[in-house]
Amino acid sequence: MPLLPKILWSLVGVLGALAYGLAIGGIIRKVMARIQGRIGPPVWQPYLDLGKNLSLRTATHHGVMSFIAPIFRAGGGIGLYLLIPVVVGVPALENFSFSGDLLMAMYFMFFGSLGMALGAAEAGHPHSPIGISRGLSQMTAYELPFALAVVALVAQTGSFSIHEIVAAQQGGWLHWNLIQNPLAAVAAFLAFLGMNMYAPFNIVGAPQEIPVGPPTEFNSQFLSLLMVGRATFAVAKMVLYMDLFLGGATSLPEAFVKTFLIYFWSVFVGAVFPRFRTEQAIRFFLGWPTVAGVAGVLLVMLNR
Amino acid sequence: MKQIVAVVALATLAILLWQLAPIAMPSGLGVVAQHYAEHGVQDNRGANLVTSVVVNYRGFDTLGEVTVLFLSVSGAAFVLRRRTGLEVHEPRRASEIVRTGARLLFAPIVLFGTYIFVHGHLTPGGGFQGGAVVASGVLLLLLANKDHPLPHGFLSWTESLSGLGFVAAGLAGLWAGGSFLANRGILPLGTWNQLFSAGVIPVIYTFVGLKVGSELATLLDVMMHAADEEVHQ
Amino acid sequence: MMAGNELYVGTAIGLIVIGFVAVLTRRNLLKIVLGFSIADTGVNLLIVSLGWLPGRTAPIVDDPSMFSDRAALAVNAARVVDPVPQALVLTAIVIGVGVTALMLAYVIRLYAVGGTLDVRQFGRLKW
Amino acid sequence: MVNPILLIAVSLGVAFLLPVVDRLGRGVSRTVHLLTLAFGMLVSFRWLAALAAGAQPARIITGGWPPPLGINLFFGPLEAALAALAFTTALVAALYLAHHEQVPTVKSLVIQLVLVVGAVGLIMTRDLFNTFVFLEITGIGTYAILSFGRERESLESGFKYMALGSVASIFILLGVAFLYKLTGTLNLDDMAGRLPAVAVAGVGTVLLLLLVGLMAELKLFPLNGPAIDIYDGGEPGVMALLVGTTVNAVLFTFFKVLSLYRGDAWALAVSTVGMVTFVVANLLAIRQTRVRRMLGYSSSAQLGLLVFLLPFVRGEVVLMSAMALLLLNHTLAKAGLLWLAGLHGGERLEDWRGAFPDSVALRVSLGALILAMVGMPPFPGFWGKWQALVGLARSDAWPWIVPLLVGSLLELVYYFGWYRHILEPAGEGSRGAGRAAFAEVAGILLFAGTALALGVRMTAGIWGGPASPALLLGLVGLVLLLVRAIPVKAGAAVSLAATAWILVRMFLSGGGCPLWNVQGFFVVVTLGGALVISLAGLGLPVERRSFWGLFLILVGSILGLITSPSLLGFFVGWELMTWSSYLLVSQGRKGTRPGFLYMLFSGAAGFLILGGLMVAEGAGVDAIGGLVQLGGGAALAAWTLVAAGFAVKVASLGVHIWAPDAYAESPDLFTPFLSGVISKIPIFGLAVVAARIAAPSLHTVAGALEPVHVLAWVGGLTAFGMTLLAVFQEDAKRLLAYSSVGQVGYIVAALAIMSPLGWTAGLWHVVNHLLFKGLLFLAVAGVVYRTGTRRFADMGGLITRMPVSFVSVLIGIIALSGVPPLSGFAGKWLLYEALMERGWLLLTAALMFASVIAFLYCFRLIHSIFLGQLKPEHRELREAPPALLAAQVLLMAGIMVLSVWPQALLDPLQRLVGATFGAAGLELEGALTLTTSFGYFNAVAIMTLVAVLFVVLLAFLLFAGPRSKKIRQLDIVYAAEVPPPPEELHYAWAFFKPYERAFAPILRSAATAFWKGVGEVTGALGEAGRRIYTGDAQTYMLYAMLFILVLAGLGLAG
Repeated sequence: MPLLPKILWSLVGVLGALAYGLAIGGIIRKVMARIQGRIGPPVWQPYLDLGKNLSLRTATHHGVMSFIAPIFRAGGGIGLYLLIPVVVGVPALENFSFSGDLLMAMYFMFFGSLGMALGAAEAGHPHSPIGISRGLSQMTAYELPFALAVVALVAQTGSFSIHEIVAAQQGGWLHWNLIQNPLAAVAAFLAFLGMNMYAPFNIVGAPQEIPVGPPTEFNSQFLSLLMVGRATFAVAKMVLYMDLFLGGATSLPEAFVKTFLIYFWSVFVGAVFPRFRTEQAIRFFLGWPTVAGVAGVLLVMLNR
Repeated sequence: MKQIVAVVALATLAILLWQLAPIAMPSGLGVVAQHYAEHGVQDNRGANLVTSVVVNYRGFDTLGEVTVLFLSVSGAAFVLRRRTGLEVHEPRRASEIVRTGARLLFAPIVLFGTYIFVHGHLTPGGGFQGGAVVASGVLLLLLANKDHPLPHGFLSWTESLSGLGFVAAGLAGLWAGGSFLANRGILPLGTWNQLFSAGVIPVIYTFVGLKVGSELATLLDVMMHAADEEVHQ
Repeated sequence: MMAGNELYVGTAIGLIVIGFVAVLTRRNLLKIVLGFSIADTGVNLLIVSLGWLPGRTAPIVDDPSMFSDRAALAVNAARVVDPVPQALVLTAIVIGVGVTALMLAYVIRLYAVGGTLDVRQFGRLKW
Repeated sequence: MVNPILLIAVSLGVAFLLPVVDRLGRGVSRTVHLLTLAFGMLVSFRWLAALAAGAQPARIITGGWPPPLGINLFFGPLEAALAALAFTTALVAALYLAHHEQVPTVKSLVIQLVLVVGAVGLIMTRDLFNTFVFLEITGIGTYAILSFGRERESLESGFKYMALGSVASIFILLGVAFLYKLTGTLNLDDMAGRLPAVAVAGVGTVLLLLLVGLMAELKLFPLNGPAIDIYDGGEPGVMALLVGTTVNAVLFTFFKVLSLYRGDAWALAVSTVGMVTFVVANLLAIRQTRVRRMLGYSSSAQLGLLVFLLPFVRGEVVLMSAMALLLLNHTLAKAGLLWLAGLHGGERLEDWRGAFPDSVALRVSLGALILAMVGMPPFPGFWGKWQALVGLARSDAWPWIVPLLVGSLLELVYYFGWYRHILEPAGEGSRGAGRAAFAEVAGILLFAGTALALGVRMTAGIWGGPASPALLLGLVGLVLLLVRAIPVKAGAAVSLAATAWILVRMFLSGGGCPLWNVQGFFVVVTLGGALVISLAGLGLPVERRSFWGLFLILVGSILGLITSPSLLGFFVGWELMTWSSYLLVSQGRKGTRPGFLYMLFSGAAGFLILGGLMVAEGAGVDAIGGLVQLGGGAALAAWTLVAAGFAVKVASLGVHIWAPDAYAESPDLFTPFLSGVISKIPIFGLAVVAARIAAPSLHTVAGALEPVHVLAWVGGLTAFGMTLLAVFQEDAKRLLAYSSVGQVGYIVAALAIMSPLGWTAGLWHVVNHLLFKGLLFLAVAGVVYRTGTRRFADMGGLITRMPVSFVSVLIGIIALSGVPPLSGFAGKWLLYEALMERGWLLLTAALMFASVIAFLYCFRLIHSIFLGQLKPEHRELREAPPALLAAQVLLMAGIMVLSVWPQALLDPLQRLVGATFGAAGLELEGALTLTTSFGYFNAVAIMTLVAVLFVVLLAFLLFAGPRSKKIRQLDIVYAAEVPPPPEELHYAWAFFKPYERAFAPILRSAATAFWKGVGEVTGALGEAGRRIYTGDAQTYMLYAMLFILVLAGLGLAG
């Protein structure tokens, strides 16, 4: 597929992902509210927020970092999305996944976190570094089971290429890695909880502990860019999980369903669990999820 | 405790050494000794084989021996160069008779010593023995009178020159006889049992005698006056 | 009548050990020095006794007839004891004297600086 | 040619004459004395030259009778050399002593002269009883001259020495007499010929008496008490004289007499006593606090080593030259150190802090002599030790190598424990040479100079003449070191020019890109690093004058190490690198203690490697290329030892404790080099030496490589552990230090994969790490230089003051953490691909985890220094010096090139790896996408993607929405209230507390505690052992008695 249409298509893809991401965000808030017996904001609230931010009359910043942070954040989200094939086999939706494999995707994730961290730190309020410290700590913790799961999958597929991994799972849900290597899947999906930073792992952004921080330090287009980043990032992650464990997607609807399920797994958990303190979270991830991951890897080694 | 260990150890050592007794038992002459015994006289024209061995065959040892004595005397003087910390207590002055007697005896003793080292190649004795006798004369003087004046200049000159003489004789051997301390071609070997025989041996032995005598004398002097204030070198 | 020179050897060893006993157990520096000269004497006696041959005389050719011809010399050689040990002992004695002299000088100075002759008072440098 | 007998005769004659000559005045007698010694020196040197040119040795008879009738002497090369050494030492010693005499008397001249005569006689004579006589002469001379120093101490120790000596001479005399009785001769050679024929009970006892007597004269363990005491109590100048004259002579005598001892039992006994002396004396010296006594222990040990070698030299297992070199080395070094000790006068180790601040020559000499003493190259002792070890390795005596190396390590401990104080910055109470007369220092300079000159010559012999860049740099460095006039900045310039020149010459000279082979690759890395440091050096001042000299020596030695084809050449470079880097580390403000630790571990690593090389030598391999031929057990043993050594040197987990302090405390300008280049040299070793050894099983990726798997895990765990520890540091440099060690862990793991891809990954990371870690360290150096602190808590908000440094750090951490699009990612990518190829899954996951943890400290670094609140006292801070920034820009450029166009480095690496493995393992598909069997990535595409995103989003920020305006940091939240002072708002202490709570301190304590324990145990042993030297004369003599009995009990009496 020639470059120019590809670019256009992926632009469309990004916008779609953004819309989808925002929508999901709205849905989550609604669901949460209902579970907690509130009415909650309307589902399209995120769109309104975005619009509001963009239409503010004044915009302030703290210098270089205030620019770099949102750029890194949004860039990380969008870039990650662009590196993952949404629907394998449909070139239009495979984005630029041929310029890098799974490893590339994994490391691109950090791009966003790094941006967030830098931006918050620049704000110069002591509380935001605390938030970052917690966020990074937690990130490293869930990265271990995730890494183990990825290693397991890659080993059994024999490739880092997401296409290969998806291809290997074709031919019925029984071939999904979810079934093929349940242990790895367990590890990965537990890690996913951490990635999404919903309860019980939401101390990072915990509003009442940290009244300040990116959400308040940034405003107008800066904040909106952060929102864009968050939304696209969420979608990208879901797609990635879908490709890794749920056999990817052969059509857009399928993709929607699968990703939605993946996402809601973390929502449901978040709805029923209280919040962990950071070291508790760390201990958790280094506990059973890691064990599961190691077991998954050993499983693969034995099968070879 | 240490004492006991020491005694036990030494007892064991004694046993160890006693096992050497069989080796020590008489058993003829060794090869070298055999040669000395047979050709010693011809080689050096000296009646006293021991002297031939001491001064000629193993003359190099003897040079070393002289050096040792010289060194230990210098060493003693060096160690005693400091004179602090010793209180001088005058011994009771010896009686007139003793002092006179000592002065009287001094000359014959020196004479006797000289005789001994001059005849070293003929009769038992030699440089060291003679020198010791001479020194005993000096000792007698000093015992009789601690402050008896000694000719330091004379002594040190004798000391140095006699030592030098020994070395010179050795070098003469090297020059004339082809090897250091050789007893060839310097002086005629002469005839057996004459005073003037055996080549340089009596000469060397005379040097030795003088050197030993003067050195021991110096040694006695140094020790006697270890506490005195004036430093003489 | 003794077969060999056990007497001399025994005495020599005895002297050596006695000397060592003094050296190792007496505290008085002077006695230690004496111990050394006793031991030296023992060694010297031993050396001389090594050269001793039963029924032979001192290695001095005092009889003109002996000097007449080579045969006589051989005979003479069979009459004398080994001259070498005697030569060695001469050297050894002188060396002994030298060492003793030096030791005494040391003792004099040690007494001067330490005010005592007790060897144990002079062990300050250790470890 | 002058008859050598004159050496004795003339000196003796003069000695006899001196007392009367003295009547003409002390000046005259001194002159005569010196002239005599000069004469002796001249004659023996001329003989030495003639003999070297192939002249016949002199066989001298005395009394006109050939042996065995008369006493005969022999004057061959060894004799000539020893005589020359003796006369030289005596000459310079006389010059020195002339200035240290309280009560001047001619006697001391006489004694000195006769002492030399005795030594020379002892060396030349071939007659047993004559040997005894000369032994006594040297003995009495020694006793006499010992009373030279401070009276009480010298007399005390002297008397003990004399007492033991007398016991010894009694034993010797008994032995000699009985041997005469047994063989009927006194001539040594004649006796050696006749003795075997003698079959009488008790021969053993006789020989034992003689042996113990000589051992007591040599003061071997346990009879070395008095010997150590006289070092303590005697005048150092006198000890120097003795070391050069009598000690060597007695040792040589021992060597000659050994010809009487047939049979392995004797050889074993001698070697054992020698080795025990070596190890024990070194052990006991560890806790010694008084310098001169320590030197005494050291002498005893060295003597033990030589005695240990004697039987092997006799058995022609070990080359005579090995012994000669060791002996020469010991004489030069020990005598020199003693003179220095006398000049300085410091009693205890602490008195030596910053010694001789007023004299470059003396400081350098001091250092050189200490290094010579512990057998470091280029000094003669090193070559001697090497030859000896090779000899042992090639015989069945190889097990002896172990105690030998252990003893050497102990030696390292106390000598560098001393040197540590010397390297302290000069301050209150650090003594200098003051107004020392030239005569006093002449000996020091002569001996140190000789040692150095010999060393340089031998090194040149290995590294191919002064034309070789290695030696060239070394010499330039030496000049910089010695010439005080050269200003420090000039040093930086010189270093810059030199490195640049060599680098350019490399690329211009034919043979294609230097990067195409491993050697060339590492040479470029080294020179590149040196270049950057030198450039930065133009901006950043260094504490000490000697920095650049040492730096060039260091770089030179690394080049030599890399380029040398022989194992010896490699190890020479290795040790040179060790000590030069040690000296540079110690130049930090609080650098001496970490330096000490650094030296110890590096030394240990060195000895492990040496052990491995010796296994190879034992198998007859002496070229690095030849290592391939090693097989079976030898290969495994050699590989394990060498790899272990390198593992220590890269501070693997468990032995890492030396690294953080060494990195953190060494000069800010040196740390980048330490982390960027020096830590890569073990990697080079691994790549060349270790890999070659494993070569047989190199291509077959099979179970044969299991040791490699272990190594990989060592690397992996190191990476993990160090990264984790880095997270909790509160000190910028320490953080980077831990990080460096961790990064090198990745490289080790990568190389251990032993696959083309693995090596590509490892070598890529070598370059990458050099770039970004150099960048980070330099940036931090700039910050430290400006703020004067390294603690995070004292920094913050510097982004506004030092923007360029900030960008450096930003680029640096992105490259480090492996976030695309910068070069770090390519490294990570290659590594994981390789690991997966190899099938080491868990290791892969572990490393992924580690690399994520790295984020924590990366953020910590940039946040605590540059973000957050600016300290009031830093409001006026200026940006780092331009030259420093220039260096950083250079490195950033490098990173950018690698990021956009990885092929630039990957292409050469392909050839390189291909040459080693025969396969590339990495396809450069269409020169754009890198493809492995597992995955692919296209650096260009990614870079474009990111760039586009960046531009688009930036545009969005600028033009979408209202035009934004800058506001002060605290203007938002605190709009309604007075904000607390910024320093309270800067959150930079205990940053990752939760993490620490979750799982930190395990690593930190365990290793440290363990090594602390090892140190304490060793020290305690040394402390306890020393107690046997009660200081009591009679006890010492008792030991002699017991010693002989024990040996007899062991059946030597036969």
